[in-house]
Amino acid sequence: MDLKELYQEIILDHAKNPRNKGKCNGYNHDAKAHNPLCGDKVHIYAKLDQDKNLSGLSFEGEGCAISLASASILTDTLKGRDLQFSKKVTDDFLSMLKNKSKITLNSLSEDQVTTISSLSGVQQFPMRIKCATMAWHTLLAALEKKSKL
Amino acid sequence: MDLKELYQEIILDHAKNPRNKGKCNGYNHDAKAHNPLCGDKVHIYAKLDQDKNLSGLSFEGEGCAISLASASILTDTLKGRDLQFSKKVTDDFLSMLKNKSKITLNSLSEDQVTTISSLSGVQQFPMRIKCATMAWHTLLAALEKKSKL
Amino acid sequence: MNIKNIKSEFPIFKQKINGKPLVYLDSANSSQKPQTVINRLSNFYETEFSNVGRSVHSLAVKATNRFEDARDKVKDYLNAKEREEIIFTKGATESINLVASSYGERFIKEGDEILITELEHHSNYVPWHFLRQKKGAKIKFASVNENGEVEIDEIKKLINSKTKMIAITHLSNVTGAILPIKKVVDLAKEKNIPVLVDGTQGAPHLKIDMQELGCDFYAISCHKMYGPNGLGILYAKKKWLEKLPPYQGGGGMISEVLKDNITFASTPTKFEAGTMQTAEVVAFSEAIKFIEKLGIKNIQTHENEVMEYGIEKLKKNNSISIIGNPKERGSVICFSMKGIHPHDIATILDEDGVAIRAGHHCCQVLHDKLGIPATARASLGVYNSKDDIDKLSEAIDNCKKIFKV
Amino acid sequence: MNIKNIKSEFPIFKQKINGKPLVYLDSANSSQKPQTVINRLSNFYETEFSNVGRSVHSLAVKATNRFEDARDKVKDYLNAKEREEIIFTKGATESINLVASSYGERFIKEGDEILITELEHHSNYVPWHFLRQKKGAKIKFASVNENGEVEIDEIKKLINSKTKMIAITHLSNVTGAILPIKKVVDLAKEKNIPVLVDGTQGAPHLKIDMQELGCDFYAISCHKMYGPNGLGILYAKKKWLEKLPPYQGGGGMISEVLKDNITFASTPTKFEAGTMQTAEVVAFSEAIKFIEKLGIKNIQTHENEVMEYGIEKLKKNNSISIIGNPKERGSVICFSMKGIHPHDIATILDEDGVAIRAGHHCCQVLHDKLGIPATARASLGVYNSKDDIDKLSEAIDNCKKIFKV
Ligand SMILES: Cc1ncc(COP(=O)(O)O)c(C=O)c1O
Ligand SMILES: Cc1ncc(COP(=O)(O)O)c(C=O)c1O
Repeated sequence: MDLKELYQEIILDHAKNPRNKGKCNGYNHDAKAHNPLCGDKVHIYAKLDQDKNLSGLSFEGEGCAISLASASILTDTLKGRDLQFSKKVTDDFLSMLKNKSKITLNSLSEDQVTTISSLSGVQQFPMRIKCATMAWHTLLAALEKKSKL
Repeated sequence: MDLKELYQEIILDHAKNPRNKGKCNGYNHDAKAHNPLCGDKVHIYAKLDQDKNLSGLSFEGEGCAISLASASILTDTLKGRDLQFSKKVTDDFLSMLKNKSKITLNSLSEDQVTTISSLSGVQQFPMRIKCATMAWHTLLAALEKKSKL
Repeated sequence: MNIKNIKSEFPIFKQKINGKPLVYLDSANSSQKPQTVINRLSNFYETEFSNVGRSVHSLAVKATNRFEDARDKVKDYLNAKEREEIIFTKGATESINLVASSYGERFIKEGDEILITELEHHSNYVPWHFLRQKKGAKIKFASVNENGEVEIDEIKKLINSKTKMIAITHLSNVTGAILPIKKVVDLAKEKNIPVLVDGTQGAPHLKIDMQELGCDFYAISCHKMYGPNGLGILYAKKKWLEKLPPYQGGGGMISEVLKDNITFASTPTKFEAGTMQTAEVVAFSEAIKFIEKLGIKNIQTHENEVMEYGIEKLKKNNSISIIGNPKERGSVICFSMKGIHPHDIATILDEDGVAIRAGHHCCQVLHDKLGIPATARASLGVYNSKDDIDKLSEAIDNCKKIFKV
Repeated sequence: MNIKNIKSEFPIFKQKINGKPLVYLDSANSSQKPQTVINRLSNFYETEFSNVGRSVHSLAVKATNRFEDARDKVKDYLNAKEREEIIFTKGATESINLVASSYGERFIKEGDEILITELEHHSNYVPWHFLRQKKGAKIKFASVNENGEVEIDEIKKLINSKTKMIAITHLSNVTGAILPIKKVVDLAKEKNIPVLVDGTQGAPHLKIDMQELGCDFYAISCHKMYGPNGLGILYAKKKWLEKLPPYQGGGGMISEVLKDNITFASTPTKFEAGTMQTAEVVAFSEAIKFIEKLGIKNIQTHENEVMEYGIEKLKKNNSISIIGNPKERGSVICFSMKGIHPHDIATILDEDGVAIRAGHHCCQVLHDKLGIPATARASLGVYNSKDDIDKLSEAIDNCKKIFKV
């Protein structure tokens, strides 16, 4: 196990300065989750516009560096992208942690792939996988719900 | 452990031909007991007359050789004796099984002492002690209750 | 591993009882444990122990994985559809109490009927009696026939629109009868009545497949399946576990705990309050492995052979009456002897190293029906052989000698 | 035995965690087991195992005696008045559920109040919440003060004529506060209110004397007292055990079972339904012997020394805030760090072989009050030393390095 892999620069940066915190304007999908064993919480807000683009995406929450970084990276990566694509990235992310597969989506920038992949260090820490996946599961839950509008 | 000590001639005789079975005439004290683990049952009937003599003493019940013999020996030994004395014999009997003491009551005949003592073989069989003591505890319970008359 | 010399896997058989080799014929009461199970218990405590699911340090991770792996193992062994259908309990007794309490609280009203059988162990009667007391439910008893079986028609007869639960044993711990569970389930499904199977005696001896049996609940005691003490399993269909309220409250089973309200975790966690029996659960995996290595079908065939041999042998002894004569029978031979009480039989047999049980075996209703307060019971495990039956038979002759019958 | 090198009695410390010696600071979660306890478990299964109280053969006699001897051992250790006051359960959680259910069923009506504290573990809140749901009872929370204590005056204030139960922890598993149980009991006695003490954290660390404490109920988890998993104790005054209805139904706890009615055994049997955890109970005797050999007072003195040392050491680290500052404190140090979440602390510490717990420790109400969702907790057992604290402190420095705070 390697702590340096887990707490990479990128992750610490996102954890300390999370992007897209708060409720995004005009959100029409949202969902909450929490991990009863540790108290981590996340609330995802998404604005899905008529073209099926996530024109708004943000989160509120509290938790460990991994869960905050994960939520921050999620919103940063998927904001402005379309629904289809966002779901695909989410599946790939979850599969990265579950099956140790690699993230290789064509329409993500190299930077973005690096950023998401920075969370792959969690693979080696089974008790922390929930921390990394919670936000992504919550996004799926939010998108599955009926629009609020 | 010695089975021959446990199943002595006297005991088998009392078990196969229990004395004083049934309800004795005019009984004014009685009590029931049973052992929920094995289903053994005993019901003691006593007629305590005005002079505090157990002029009637009998039992109904079902159970193993030890419990039947014990109830039979009890009634046989104490029928006609006075209350005080009967309680003393009962205490001595219970103490024989609990503390491995000897039965040596002056006013019992040698035969009676031999008969009661035949149950001392049970000492070596801890799971069977309840079988031997149940009738005697039940006698005490019967005598403690208010007279029915 | 070879069933013929399987005794060598069980350390208990190394010792002598009253100077004689142990002939253990009390497995329906509790089975002995193979060395692999005992070793797993101790080496888990020695090298891997920690509380599960609550800490993130390495020991806790290991323990949690072992614990959840065991759940998967049980799920596979029972062929349950989902791992969430496996709840760990203290024993079959707790499993049944859980269902009676949680199902009863939500679904039983005054006048509702719970259908059990005259064969039931107190564990599958007393919990329903509590509902009779608290909710005014009724308990109906399907009658046992002269062979010690409960026939499907008897159950059919008693089902009506008020029947809200059918709770029956898989294998009677007195008559050895194997009940027609699948038929009962089919019948019950038509009427939408849930079926709880007391699998305490079924699980150690029969192939059990939850998806094939189709029952709603199945209760197991691990200590009768070559596993450790203090552990049981409740299999329940997921739809029930989602509907039923939690049974005990405490750590782990919650979702959110506020001063004015509490929400609960999803299944199976909802039903596993407090610190679990981690070591026992992990060691029970080894018990399943033991059974799998031999093959449950082979175990059953072997036990049936020994049982048939035993029944034949005892039948030849004309002081003996065997209780029940079911067409489908498993690993239990209850009997009585003319002129000798079961308690005395058990004591005398023990002198020869033969361990049987005497009493009503927690089936007082059945014994009342049989008209005898107690019976003697020889019950089998995988480690028994025809030789054990021969020793039983000799020891019985000794009873007759001592009692001069 | 010598406390200074007591680690050698615990096999778990022979292994390395991530290449480092194990520094186990998670005993409030579950304690490690001495070799004597582990050995007793295995040799019981290997040479003495049988079901207790139900058969009359030699193995059963032995097992039954060992089991009941263990009850005497527990009775003596707790200085209970009578052996019938000791009930074996699955754990403290079950002990408290038993009381809430049985006492609640008989004695709690709508509008009655149950008084607990903000310090309570979910195990001593959720079972009472069930009564709130089922019976319309109210739960009042005695407030924790800024030191993490609950003062006697706070409890006094909340008692009124509707108070039907006071249920409080002996030693908080978060702030480490030792509550003034004797004062609470004196107060409650005046008003005839029963007191249940959650002794889960008290029992492993403090001298506990039931007759001196005078409480009505005391709940214990054996796995936190160097004993095996899956076993707990409920001490209860005999008068209560006589009055309360049984909790679970099954084998052993009955007196007579008829088709239309059931009567129950007397205590403790009435509350011990089904096959008990015989091996665990027997092995727990060894855990008590272990504690007795060292002397609970010596254990407490030793743990307090290590704890004081730990608190002093952590206080010097200015990123750390220690939770609570109770005057009387036992073996628990909860803390938070500026800029590093407890979960991350626990993961980083584990890399150095230091096992702590992070989370709300099943005390969400308290954490809500503290305004933080989670804390890090180092908790002590007899095997911890100042050296462990030094390693904890170094590992904490490593957290700061990694997080650059
Ligand atoms: C104060 C307190 N009460 C109750 C419990 C519950 O104990 P168990 O989970 O062993 O039943 C715990 C342990 O987590 C505890 O610390
Ligand atoms: C048929 C049956 N059901 C239930 C039980 C109860 O099992 P346990 O005591 O392990 O909870 C037993 C065991 O005695 C049994 O034989």
